Amino acid sequence: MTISRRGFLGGLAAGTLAAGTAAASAGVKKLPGWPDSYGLLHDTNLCVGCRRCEEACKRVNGLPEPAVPLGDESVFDKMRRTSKDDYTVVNRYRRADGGRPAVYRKHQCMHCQDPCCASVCFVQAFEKTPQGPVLYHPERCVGCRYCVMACPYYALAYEYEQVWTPRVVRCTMCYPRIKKGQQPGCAEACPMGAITFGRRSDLLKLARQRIRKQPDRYIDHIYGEHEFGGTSWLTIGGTPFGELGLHEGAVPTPLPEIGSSYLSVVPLVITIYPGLLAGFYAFSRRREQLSRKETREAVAAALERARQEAENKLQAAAEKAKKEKEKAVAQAVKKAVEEAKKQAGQTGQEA
Amino acid sequence: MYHVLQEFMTATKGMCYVLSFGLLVIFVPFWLFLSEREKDDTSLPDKDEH
Amino acid sequence: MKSRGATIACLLSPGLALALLAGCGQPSHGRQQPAAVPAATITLRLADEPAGAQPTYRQLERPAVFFAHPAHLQALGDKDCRRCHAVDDQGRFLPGLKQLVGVKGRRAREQAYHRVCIDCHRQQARQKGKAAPVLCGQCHGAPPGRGPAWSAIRFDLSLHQRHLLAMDGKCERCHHVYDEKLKKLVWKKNTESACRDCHGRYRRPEKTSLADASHAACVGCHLRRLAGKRSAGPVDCLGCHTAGRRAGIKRLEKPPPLERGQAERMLICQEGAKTGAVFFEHRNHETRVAACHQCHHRTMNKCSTCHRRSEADQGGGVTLERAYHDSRSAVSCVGCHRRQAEEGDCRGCHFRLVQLPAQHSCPQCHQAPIQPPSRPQLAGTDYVGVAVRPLLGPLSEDRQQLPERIEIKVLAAAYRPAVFPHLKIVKRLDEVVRRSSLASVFHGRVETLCSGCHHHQPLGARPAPCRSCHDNRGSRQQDRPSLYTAYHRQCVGCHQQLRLKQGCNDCHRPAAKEVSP
Amino acid sequence: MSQPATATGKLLTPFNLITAAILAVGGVITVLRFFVSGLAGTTNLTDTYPWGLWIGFDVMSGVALAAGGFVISSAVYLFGMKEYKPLVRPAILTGFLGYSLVVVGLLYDLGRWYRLPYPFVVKPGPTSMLFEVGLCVALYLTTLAIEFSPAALEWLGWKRLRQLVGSLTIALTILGLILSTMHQSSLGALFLITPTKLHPLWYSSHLPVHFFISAVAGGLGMIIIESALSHRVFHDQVEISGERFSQLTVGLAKAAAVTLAVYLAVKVIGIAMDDKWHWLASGYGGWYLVEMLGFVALPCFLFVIGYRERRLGAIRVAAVLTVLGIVLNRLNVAIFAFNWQLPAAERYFPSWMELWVTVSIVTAGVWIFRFIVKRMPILHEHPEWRGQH
Repeated sequence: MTISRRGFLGGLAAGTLAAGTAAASAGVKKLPGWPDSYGLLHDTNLCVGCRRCEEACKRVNGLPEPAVPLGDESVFDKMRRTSKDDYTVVNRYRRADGGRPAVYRKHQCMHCQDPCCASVCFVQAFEKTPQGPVLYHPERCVGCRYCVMACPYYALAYEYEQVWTPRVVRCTMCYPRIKKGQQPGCAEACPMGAITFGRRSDLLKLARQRIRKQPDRYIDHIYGEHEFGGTSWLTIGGTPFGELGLHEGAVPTPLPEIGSSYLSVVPLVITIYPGLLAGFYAFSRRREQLSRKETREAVAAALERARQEAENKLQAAAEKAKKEKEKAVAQAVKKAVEEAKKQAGQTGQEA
Repeated sequence: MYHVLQEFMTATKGMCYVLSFGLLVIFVPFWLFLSEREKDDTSLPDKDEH
Repeated sequence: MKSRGATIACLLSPGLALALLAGCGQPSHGRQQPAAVPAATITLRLADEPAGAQPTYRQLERPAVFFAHPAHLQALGDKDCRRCHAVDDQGRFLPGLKQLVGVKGRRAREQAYHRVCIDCHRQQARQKGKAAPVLCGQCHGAPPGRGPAWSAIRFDLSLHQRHLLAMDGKCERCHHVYDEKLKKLVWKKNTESACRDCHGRYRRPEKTSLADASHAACVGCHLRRLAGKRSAGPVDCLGCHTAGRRAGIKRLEKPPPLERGQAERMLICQEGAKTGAVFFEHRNHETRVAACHQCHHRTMNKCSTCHRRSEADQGGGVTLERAYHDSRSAVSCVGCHRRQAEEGDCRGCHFRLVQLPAQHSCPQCHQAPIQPPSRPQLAGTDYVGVAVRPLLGPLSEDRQQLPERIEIKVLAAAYRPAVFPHLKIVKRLDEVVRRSSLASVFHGRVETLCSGCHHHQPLGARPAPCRSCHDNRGSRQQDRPSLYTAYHRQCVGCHQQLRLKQGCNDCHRPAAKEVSP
Repeated sequence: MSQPATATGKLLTPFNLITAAILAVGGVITVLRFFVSGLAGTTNLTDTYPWGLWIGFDVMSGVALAAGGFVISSAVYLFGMKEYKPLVRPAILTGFLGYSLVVVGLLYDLGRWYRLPYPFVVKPGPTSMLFEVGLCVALYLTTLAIEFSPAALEWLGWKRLRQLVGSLTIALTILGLILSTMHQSSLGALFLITPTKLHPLWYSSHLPVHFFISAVAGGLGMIIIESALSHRVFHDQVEISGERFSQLTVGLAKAAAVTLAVYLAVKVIGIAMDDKWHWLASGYGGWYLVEMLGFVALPCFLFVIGYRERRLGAIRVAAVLTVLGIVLNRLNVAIFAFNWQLPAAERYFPSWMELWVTVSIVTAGVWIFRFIVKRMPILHEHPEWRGQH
């Protein structure tokens, strides 16, 4: 094998690049959502605010009669939201003025393609079914209401007055009826045909067809096709969606992705911290040990020094004593000699 | 050069770089001010005493 | 001392940094939607920039200044326009700062603006102690202030007539063309045109912009008249450019048509045309439009001067056929007619009829022979020989045999049959159509009244029942509603457009209870 | 041991009477909440505001203020700042009680509180930030319990077990730091999914970081307050001298000053990152500035002054401001700046019963703290275990 060094390095670089692109494509891939899922299309140009859908919804779901009877215009004086007794509400967003009729929009759970409620539930009580509806499993719901908090459409409601078994309640897209091959209650009841039920892909085509046919009356945008990853309920019409209480210009990224990017850091913390902190601990412990050793040595040295000094002192004292003793002896000797001399002298004089 | 700098400053993220370095620089006098009197102060707790 | 300095530095530094950032950075509202500029606020631009564009010049530098005119008038405290503006030797008012008249080039204009504004501001500050802005960010990027919204003034027939009367019928007081030989502006009779036909949006070396030209002429004349103690139009921004003040301008009830040597009637025909030529009642249209340029949108010439049979450049790529027939254009025949059909009572049917012109309406205009006479412009006498187009005839006796009321039983389970007052509605439609001459012409055949509801059928044929297309399920693929939906869309849709009753019980009465005591 | 005698002897103090009254009414509300009228009868929660005071204060603020435990124990055991050892046990006790009461508060708030363990035993939802919070809080509560157990074991005199737990200290401290980092940030991350509902000034993709850093500051503030109070109230228990105690407080002030400065800087970066300067000029901007200047910058400044000049008064005021600031921040995120676009009529304000329950829970915490401190070696070292972990 004779590979020039340059060739080898080049191959290596190409390999890394290829691996890099493969990794990148793995990272940016997105699941397309359930292909045959159902959805509903609400055409605000056709909606006349008759609230038959509300009535049908209540009938189908066994909810109490509407608080304000149908046909009473005063219901539109203030914006309503979904609640435990209303899984869907029709609001008026623009009054009739001049030649333009009023604009209404039906609101309910949007049945997101990538639902926030499902992603934030810590017991997975929400489930996006392949048929499209987002289902709720009350049998394991703990009642933290994070789902209600997270829903960007304010679509979820809670049974606060239930003492023991409160549930999160919302539009079910009439899942039981869909399974039986029926339309959702609201779609069936709508006298204006403003609500169309069908496969989401077909509804998108239908919506485009209407927009193409009457470009003057429709804004060229299907709300819910891409917003926050898309929803099963789609909305079209001639009024800017921001005026209809929808998030105009919403990003096409599902909101749950923000959470998942954050949660990806969690394993990192678990893996990095112990080593890092153990390191810090070892460091501070080592420092402590070192300082302790230094102290010990210093003490030993001091002791030694003290001992030495004491010894020196002792020795000096001993020497001094010795010297003094010698001195004393010498003096004594000297004295004795002198004494002897003196005595001898005296004796010599006497003699 | 002037325009390059201007373009950098106009971009939000570019501004953030400048801002974070600015904050870093501000931190230095903050720290010095905070620990200015530590040297001539002996009342702080000592390390090896317990 | 040192510590105090450090304290101050420490406390101030974040604040200073923030202040610097706020002062240097582009103000963030500049990056948002451009705020609506009130009428009395002038966006100072250095060169000709599209008015709708974001008011920044050279993307990275500072946004253009919103100049609040009333605030400056108030601050200066005098009403002499000449303090800032110049009037030329012909008495024309020169818009913009007088110090900038004739200053060319961005850089030079920028410097001139800065010199004039800042000098004056400094002077004001010195003399009167007023807080006049002198820092960059105080003018550049400051919000445009509040006030009524700006809108263009439309010089409509009424206003034109009032000016004409004030000028003693002398067109030359305003209208002019440039004579190449004489090298000056002269008036030529019957060449009068709208200002905008020559004066474009932007200043050009040989021509002032529309804004400059109109301000020079209009404001200059108003000022002169005021000086001569004569009645005059507004001289301030708001007088012309706010809807509220314009509403106060006196209007003539029926301004007479303008005379410019145009034919009263004309025959519109083309060489080699395959459809019949069109008799066009020009005079009839003159008083129905706000001004000439509602149709003559670029020049006062006839359509075929610019628009040709093939896509020639001078017509903006719009062929003559499309110039007449484009239903989405505001200046084409069909487009204008269609807009009329979407107003008022016509909406009830026409909001749904998206494919205009309907085929049966072609002969309503194209009724002259295909081979036109040699002269395209007809004298009044020639015109008489041509067949008069049919207007809507009276509802004949057999039409009276129309069903008077129809009972609809789709919701028989929940409601009693809904009663549809068929004849009453037909009579109402007839009345509405007859009230408008335009509608009378295009609803020339009585059957057209029926096609608002009985759609997608040949005109005049006996209407097929709704049920024959609209079954109980409808078709999602073809977007064809079910019978139930079709009835509601048809009835409620019209009621909605006409603001008629739309409640369920207005048409339906609930089914009778089984037992009533 | 003369405590039982004194405890029974002084049962009818004003403090005892008032707190007992609070707790009695709290008990009645508890019965109402759990058995009679549910959440609807006791709270002002709506479908628009599914989280109220019990989450905003009891849980979110509670967790943030109980952060002192992990801050001090890591400082002492991992980073070798042994001089702060006298503060470890009170801080751990505060943390342990704090977290226990968080769980109690959470029980009040949960619609089906009896299913609290479901996320761990029935169907875990790992995509949820709340799952992460729940798991970490559960584990951290266990960790705190073990970290706290030496005091109880010394009191009980169970030497073998005490020895065993003592040997786990370092591991427990590391675990505590990991878990705290994660769930303190995850509490902020709870709101990452509500960019459409939370005011832009408070919403940031850095929310987890903001929450973590502010929790450290809040924990430090809480230690300062709690140790100052303990020192005054339980002076018979305290071992270290007054001078030494002030030295420790001053040391904490430095840490708090730096933490708050960093927090402020990170907040500024958060504003700059998404170019939200112009929001500062709005009404909410004013409120934001009140929070940032009054409850972050001002305490930071006071901490700096307190540290430099050795002024305990300034430090304590700063600590109170810091703690209030953290509470304010959590309430802002959870309540005041949440649903900011909605009209005033749809906004939430807690009912008196919610407030009462919150006050009762805090009162109960104080009682338990007092009970434990009076009996176990918290503020002083047990003579037999002097100098040990």
